[in-house]
Amino acid sequence: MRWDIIFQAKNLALYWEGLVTTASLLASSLLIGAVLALIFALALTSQVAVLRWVVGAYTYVIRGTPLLIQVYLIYYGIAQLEWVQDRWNDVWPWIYFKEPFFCALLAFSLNTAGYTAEMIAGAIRETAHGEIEAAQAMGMSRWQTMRRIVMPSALRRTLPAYSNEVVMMLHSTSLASAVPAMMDVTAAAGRIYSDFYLPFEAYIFAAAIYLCITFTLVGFFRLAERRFLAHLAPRRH
Amino acid sequence: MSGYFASILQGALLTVGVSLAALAVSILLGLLGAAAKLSGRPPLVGLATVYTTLVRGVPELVLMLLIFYGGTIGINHLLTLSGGKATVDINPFAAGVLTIGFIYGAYMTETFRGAILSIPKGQMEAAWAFGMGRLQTFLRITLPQMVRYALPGFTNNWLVLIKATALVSLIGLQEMTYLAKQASSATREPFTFYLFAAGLFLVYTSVSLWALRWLDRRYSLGVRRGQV
Amino acid sequence: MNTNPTSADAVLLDVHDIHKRFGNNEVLKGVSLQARAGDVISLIGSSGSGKSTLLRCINLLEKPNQGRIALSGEVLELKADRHGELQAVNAAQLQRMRTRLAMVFQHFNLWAHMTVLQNIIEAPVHVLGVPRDQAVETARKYLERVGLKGVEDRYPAHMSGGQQQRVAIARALAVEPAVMLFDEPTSALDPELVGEVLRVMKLLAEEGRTMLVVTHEMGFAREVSNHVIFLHQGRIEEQGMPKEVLARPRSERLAQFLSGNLK
Amino acid sequence: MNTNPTSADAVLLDVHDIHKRFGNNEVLKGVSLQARAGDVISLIGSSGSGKSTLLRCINLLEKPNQGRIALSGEVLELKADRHGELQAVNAAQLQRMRTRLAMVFQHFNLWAHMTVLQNIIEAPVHVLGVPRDQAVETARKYLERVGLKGVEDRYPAHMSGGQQQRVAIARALAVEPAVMLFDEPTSALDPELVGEVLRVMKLLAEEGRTMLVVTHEMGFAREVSNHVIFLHQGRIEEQGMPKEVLARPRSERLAQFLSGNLK
Amino acid sequence: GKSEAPAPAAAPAAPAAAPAPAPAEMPELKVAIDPTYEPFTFKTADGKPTGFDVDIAEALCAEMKRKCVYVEQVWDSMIPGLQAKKYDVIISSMSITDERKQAVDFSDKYYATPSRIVVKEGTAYTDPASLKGKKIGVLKGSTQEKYAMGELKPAGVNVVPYEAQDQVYLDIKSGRLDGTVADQVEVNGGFLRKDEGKGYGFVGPVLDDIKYFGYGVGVALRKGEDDLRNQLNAAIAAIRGNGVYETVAKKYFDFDPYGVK
Ligand SMILES: Nc1ncnc2c1ncn2[C@@H]1O[C@H](COP(=O)(O)OP(=O)(O)OP(=O)(O)O)[C@@H](O)[C@H]1O
Ligand SMILES: Nc1ncnc2c1ncn2[C@@H]1O[C@H](COP(=O)(O)OP(=O)(O)OP(=O)(O)O)[C@@H](O)[C@H]1O
Ligand SMILES: [Mg+2]
Ligand SMILES: [Mg+2]
Repeated sequence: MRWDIIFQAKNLALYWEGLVTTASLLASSLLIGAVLALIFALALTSQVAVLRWVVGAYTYVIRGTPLLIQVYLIYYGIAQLEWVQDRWNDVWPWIYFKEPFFCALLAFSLNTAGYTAEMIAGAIRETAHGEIEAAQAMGMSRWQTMRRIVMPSALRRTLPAYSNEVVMMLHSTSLASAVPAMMDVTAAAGRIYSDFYLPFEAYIFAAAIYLCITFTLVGFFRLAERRFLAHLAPRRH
Repeated sequence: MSGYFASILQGALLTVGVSLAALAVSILLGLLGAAAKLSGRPPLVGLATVYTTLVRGVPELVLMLLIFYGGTIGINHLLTLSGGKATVDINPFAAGVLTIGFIYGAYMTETFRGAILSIPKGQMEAAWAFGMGRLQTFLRITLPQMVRYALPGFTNNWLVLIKATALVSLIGLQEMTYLAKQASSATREPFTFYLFAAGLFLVYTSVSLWALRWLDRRYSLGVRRGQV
Repeated sequence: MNTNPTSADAVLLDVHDIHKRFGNNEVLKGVSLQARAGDVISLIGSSGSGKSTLLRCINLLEKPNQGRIALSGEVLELKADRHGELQAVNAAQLQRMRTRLAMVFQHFNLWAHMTVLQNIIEAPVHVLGVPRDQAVETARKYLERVGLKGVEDRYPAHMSGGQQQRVAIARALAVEPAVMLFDEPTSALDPELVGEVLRVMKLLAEEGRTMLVVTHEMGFAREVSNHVIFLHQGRIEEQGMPKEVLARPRSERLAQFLSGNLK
Repeated sequence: MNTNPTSADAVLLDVHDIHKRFGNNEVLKGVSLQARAGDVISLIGSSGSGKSTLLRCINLLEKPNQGRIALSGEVLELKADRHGELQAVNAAQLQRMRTRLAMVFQHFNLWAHMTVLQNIIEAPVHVLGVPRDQAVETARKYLERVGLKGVEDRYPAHMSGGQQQRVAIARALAVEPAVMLFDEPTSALDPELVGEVLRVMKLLAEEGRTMLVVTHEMGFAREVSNHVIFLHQGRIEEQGMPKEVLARPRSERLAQFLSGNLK
Repeated sequence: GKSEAPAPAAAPAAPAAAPAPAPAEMPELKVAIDPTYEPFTFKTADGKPTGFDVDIAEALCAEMKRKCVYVEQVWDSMIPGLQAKKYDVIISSMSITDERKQAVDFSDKYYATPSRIVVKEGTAYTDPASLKGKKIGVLKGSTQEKYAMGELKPAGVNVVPYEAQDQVYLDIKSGRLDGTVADQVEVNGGFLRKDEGKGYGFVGPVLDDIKYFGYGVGVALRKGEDDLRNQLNAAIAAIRGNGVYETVAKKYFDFDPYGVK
């Protein structure tokens, strides 16, 4: 094992760059994805059939195809269209499609939105019918029932599953290197691997970084569960 | 050209095989993990927590490299030290299935745990009160009721697992993503084969979703859903 | 039919010819009732006779197959959906009417993720727009009335059955509705609390609040309500002043029903 | 204490000095009771006094902090866990004892994914190993006894409250246990059914079945049980023969408790 | 695809070998390849590994009287597989650099194709500074990237690393890039000879500075297996000498890929 090479300043800097890319990509795609997911989940459980079909088709394709291919199509695929090429120098919003970071962010956000939306929609459907009836009997409107009773309850129950999604997204950010100039943690490790042919050292170090991020995230979720799932906690006061 | 498509199709068979076998492993581990986490016994809870955090914390790629190659290198090293000349070969199919199953078992643990928490406690208490053991209660009461709560998260895990089978190319198995890459680089047609593979994935996931919908209907008998 | 001196003559709640089927099982076969302000109507009947269903049809939690519902003279507009079940034409109208019809459920249906206090102030604050402070104050008042104190921050799952039921009652009281629909509001209570809760309800009746109560407490039916309806197999078999109906049942069914009473 | 002629002298269920705390809230402060074969013991007390908790401690659904439980002379082995709550040392022993202690829950707790029939035959078939046909037959018999017919294939969510409660009773009867623990078994029933169910319980008592019943029906306590225990703030405040205790309460609390009774 | 199977490449060497050794007796040489690099290592439509690397491997095996058995391996686990003894050597266009030599051993080089800068035809080029402000795509982790970072970037060229070379071509086509630095063989087959490549061409000199491009491409093997390395070196020298190398090279290139020196 040649750990000395990993700890050369140049290589540490590479990992640092990777960490910044990974973290910023993760945070921003989760944020955008969560907002989209909420909207999509409402559509998936709405009474308007067209909305259900459209969003259902969307989550179907997103969940049915590999993320790598989605990134690939958004970055390289769209760029092959001459219609887009004609516009992306000056016409908003096409200018963004020239940017690698934007394309990666778009792909990741759309992807996590698809998965999360299905999760939330599932929790919404499983809300105890009696609680919904109680809200309706109080004269709450459909939207109010959704916002005040169903959503808070469903989002809480989604927490454990959502922690999975977040951790999976963390790992998925490694696919960002499919678009150029994105140096995430895995890509940094890959670079050191091919420079020095030290696969284990390079990847174990990357794993340690991921582990730290995961610990932080899992800890955060544990706190959130303790706070928001208190009503499901084993009977102790 | 059609030869490439044929080989990708063959890779698809491997993908199906690996993913189904890995699914079985991950469900088993997930159930054990969730049961351990909810058991309230400190050693079991600790063990399961280490399992889910470590496995979910380390990227699949690294785990695959470590478990398969690290394992083989370690064993070979021991063999050399003990004077033998032979080298071992871990069966890549088994290794791939076990590794992916092991990884996704951690995700399943979390999904199942959340689902079990959603079942009203009284359901289990009634079973205990009638003298059912923990295992029996789990199999006859908890499991059937859990299915419906677990399905959304489970579906997500499964769909991600299917695509994660691409990892087994790391240990020398020819699955369809890698074959698509080979084909597109041999013909230098970047989109054709990737899209073909994506289409195959879509077919596979469609069949899965259809089966899962059936499951959902089967396990929602007797459930009253609120209409918002 | 009205014996309460405080009540006006105008009909407050008018329910006409309600039919309800579950599949082939016709649970309600044309039930009508009228309540004037201050009326306390007891609905009695054996298990499965359709009492809960009737109550749930009144605020349209269950969609009736036929019928007419009016509150303070305002008729709830209904139209049949493709299953032949009646639906509100105008969601806003339905909501408005529901805010004036509070309900206590047979299974309580407390919101599991909210504490007791949050459960009670939810509707006043978010539906009626009562200021929060005031809602909290009202909540405490009604909690005390049903004999609960110091439980504001507990979750429903951590309370005894009787405590949950009383929270559900306080929740319904807190919206100060025109008509209250109670589905066995004392089923999980001990005699002392039953007495207490019934006293609260009596007080409400005297304040002029109108109530429709599904109950198995013949004592309540006799002493608090001014009208009793006996439901049998989806039809009103007998109704009238409690003292008469309960003491001298005309129908054989009601006689048999009452004879089961051990007390 | 035993007035039932069919009962033997041996103590069947012996519960000694049960303590139970939820956090700082001491709900049971040392409760002991003994039941001989054929005994029917009524547990009365106000809401929150710990009746359900006591019942749940007896079959260890709730872990007591202190106490001893013996069934037919066999002492359930207990040890304290790290929270100071008692746990069964031997899971097999606990299960064996539980099969002889059937319970009807305050919230019924019917298994939602099973039909009525499946709910009832579950324990006989899968715990006691009764052949399926025979279990089905027994199930039908008890369903009929509680006045339910033709509901075998319904799911609990599609039934009225009283129907659910009766299924829960039939489910407990079907395991033909040594001791039955009832937590308000008639709370959701109308007077007629209450009478019916209580008659079933009376019959069981005459067959020599032992019962521990949490109830708010003073009529039942008076006429069916041979012993009444009044629980107050976690302690037994008063106990004895029902006719005496209920007619001439010695403690002020019990007098007050009984006075709430409107009937 | 190509119609010629790799077998003929091995044929010329066979007669020179010991008289008719039964194939079963020839010890196996397990060779790892990552067949995603046309024309060096790739697979035919019917699934056979082929390419320049593969033909060279066949020739070396014949020379060493071993039987080549191919193990397909993705790049990410190439070195771990070698260390786990899943195969003996890697013959998959691996460049020899000083850094890599610390981890594995290399044979002598068996080819060293030069790299070139590719931009729009007619671009005036005197030195790296004449590309100032242009966006140049390179393969991540490649020798060309090292060169671009070392020489072009300081001169004001915008260097963008890509995961795969064909992605560079896609982005040249879409207009995000102005050009690339790539292996001359690779860029010829993958870009210049195709429609997208019309209007693009080489500028500047052949690039082969050892500082960036290393010592050419060699066979990689585990450290400490000097016997095998010596045999490989001898075999490389032999096929260079007896014309087998030339035959193989002609099949794929119209120049000598062995390079200078
Ligand atoms: N899981 C729990 N966590 C905390 N406190 C609890 C829990 N379960 C019950 N309690 C409290 O313990 C006390 C006794 O509850 P218990 O359910 O035994 O009452 P009960 O006598 O059965 O009342 P009721 O007649 O209303 O059913 C109550 O004050 C209740 O709030
Ligand atoms: N959601 C449902 N689906 C099908 N049948 C139902 C449903 N709800 C109620 N029923 C049936 O309708 C009939 C009337 O039920 P309802 O709940 O109104 O009875 P109830 O008079 O309130 O009885 P209880 O006193 O036991 O609560 C019962 O036979 C019941 O099984
Ligand atoms: Mg009812
Ligand atoms: Mg209770």
